[in-house]
Amino acid sequence: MKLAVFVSDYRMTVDTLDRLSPEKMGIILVQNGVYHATLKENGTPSSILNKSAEFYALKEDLETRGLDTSMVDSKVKVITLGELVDLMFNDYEKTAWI
Amino acid sequence: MKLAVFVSDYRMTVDTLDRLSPEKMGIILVQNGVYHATLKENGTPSSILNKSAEFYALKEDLETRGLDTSMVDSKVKVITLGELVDLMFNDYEKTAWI
Amino acid sequence: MATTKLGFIVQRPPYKSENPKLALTHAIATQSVEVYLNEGDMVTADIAFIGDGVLNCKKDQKAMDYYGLTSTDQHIKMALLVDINIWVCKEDLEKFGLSEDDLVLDAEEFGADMTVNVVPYSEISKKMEEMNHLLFF
Amino acid sequence: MATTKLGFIVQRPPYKSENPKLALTHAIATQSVEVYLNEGDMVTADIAFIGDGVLNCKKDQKAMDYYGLTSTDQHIKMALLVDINIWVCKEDLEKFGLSEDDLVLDAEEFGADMTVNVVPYSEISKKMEEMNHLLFF
Amino acid sequence: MGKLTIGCFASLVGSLNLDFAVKLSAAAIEKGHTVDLWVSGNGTMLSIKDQRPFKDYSHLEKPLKELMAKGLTVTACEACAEARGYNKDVTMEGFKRHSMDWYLASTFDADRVLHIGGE
Amino acid sequence: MGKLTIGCFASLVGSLNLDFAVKLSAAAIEKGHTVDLWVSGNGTMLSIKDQRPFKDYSHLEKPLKELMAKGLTVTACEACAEARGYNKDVTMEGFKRHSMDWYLASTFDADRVLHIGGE
Repeated sequence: MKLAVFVSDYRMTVDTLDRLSPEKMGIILVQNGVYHATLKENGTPSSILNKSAEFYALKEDLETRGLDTSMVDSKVKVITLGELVDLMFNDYEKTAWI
Repeated sequence: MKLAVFVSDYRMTVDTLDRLSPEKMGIILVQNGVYHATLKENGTPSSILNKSAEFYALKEDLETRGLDTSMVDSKVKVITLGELVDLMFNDYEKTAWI
Repeated sequence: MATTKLGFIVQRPPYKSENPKLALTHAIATQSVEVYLNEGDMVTADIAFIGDGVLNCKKDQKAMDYYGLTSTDQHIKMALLVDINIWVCKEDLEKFGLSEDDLVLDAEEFGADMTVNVVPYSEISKKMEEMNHLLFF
Repeated sequence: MATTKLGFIVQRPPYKSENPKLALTHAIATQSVEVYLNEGDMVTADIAFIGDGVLNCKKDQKAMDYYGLTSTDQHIKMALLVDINIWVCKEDLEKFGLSEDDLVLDAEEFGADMTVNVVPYSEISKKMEEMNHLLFF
Repeated sequence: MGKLTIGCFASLVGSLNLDFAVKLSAAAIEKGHTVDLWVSGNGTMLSIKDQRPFKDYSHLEKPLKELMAKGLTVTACEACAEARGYNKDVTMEGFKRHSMDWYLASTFDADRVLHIGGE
Repeated sequence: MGKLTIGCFASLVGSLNLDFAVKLSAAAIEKGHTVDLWVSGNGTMLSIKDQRPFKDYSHLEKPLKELMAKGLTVTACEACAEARGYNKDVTMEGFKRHSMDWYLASTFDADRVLHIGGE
């Protein structure tokens, strides 16, 4: 399964992401999920970035929160909504908004 | 300060409770907060119960979730809404719904 | 003649967000989906409860008594009655120290043949692979 | 002649729930509260940002460009303009590796005298003791 | 006997926060206290009349009307309501609509304030 | 070109989930895809007409109407709407109302389904 997982929160109340183990996983950071791409707590990047996955963060959701693309972790690719649509249709089969 | 803190969630996205240090604190477990009074994860009771506070859980919110009062931790007093009103007016000065 | 298989994964506890309720009501709606489809076509919805979602399956909920709301265990019975597959994650139940005895398991009183199935997460994971689409609640 | 002092504590990040916005709009409403009160009576609202709430104070938010919404940093400027006291927890900023340079600190362009104050949590805690009522957002 | 001011921001259906606010109001009034209830944000959903009572959804119109008859004052944030398209026409009879300053003013002489601001 | 079915349960104001759903719909339509948007639960708030556009609140009536003109199909859960007092009278023109089976049927021939069920 090729799964695109949408993460829209910074503090999550579910541990679903830790259990998912698709053959291919893309983690799409949207809304407050984009803090995972930029914030370090006490110097440590978000543990989400340790997952075995491709990482994407929505440009407009970063900028909405005053987060410059220069702050984004090097593992994360900054994308537009149009690029997100292409990813959903071309690179993944199913989605999970957790 | 005598503070009545309302906890209405099981998974919390804020760490405010850990910072509050009023002279007197009552922790009122309502809604999904009542799971703190009854659930053990891997045998361990909720860490909330380690706080230095008086603990109360709303009877009707326990029963709404199928939780029997016999499952409630011995630190926690089961109360009705009427008793909650009395607590708020007689035992505490301020409230915090976190 | 085709079937689209939806997998509903309920990961949140009851009564906090509307998510678990909406998972059940939407799954039950598969009963009438044919009116929109061609003869022989189908959409099915199976439900898996994982994480804190397993708390939805606790028996003896009294939401009707206190809040005038159909309790989630009753709602699960209605889903069984219309032959929805329901799985509950075994490891999560065990983490909470809950057993099958604590759960709503059937709706015999309504004449339902289906039962709630407590299964290891690996089985839920396999089912997720088989589904056409996943909907997380 | 009395004053009721309200302490608003914003503990959540922006744009997820309406909480931080409502804290600001309600605090700003203290400007017109006199219409309901006797001559000389007052209600004040001071705002403290703690925990993930400090993220509301990040400067250069572009919510207007992308969502047509007043961004939270602009909203903080409006609060300064009507002389609301605003405190931001120093330890939480430091935890995120943020400094005063990253924050909205004043609303000079609108002629506001007030500034955002970065203070240790102990000071916020002391203020909370002084308030008549606390409202957590 | 005292005065309790409750503020609630949650939507009608979902978290049961509004249900809790209404039930706590009832318990306080039962004890002889005065209660002001303020709804803001999604909480303004409480103010809409003709909510259809289904058993799968919270429906608070009936208990609310009973409490209003017993003296509960309940007020919705006007701007929050209008932004959602909840106009005066669809507002329940007896449900007040004011600016946010009403809530602040209510706290002025309140003995206790419970602000339910959670998600 | 494919078909995308989006379901969204969040309220109009607060989480920006509905804003995201509408913007993603626009981006997909722009790329030539077909989009069905289903709103259920508090998401039915999107269907109300005459939302007053304030800069402090999401207001999606305008972009939604533009997308409907470009072929977006948008449908609200009828029971969820009625339970909140959102009657037919206050529903935006062109906004459909159906039972939940409509959403399921829409997924039948969808190439992708994005179910935004978060809190």
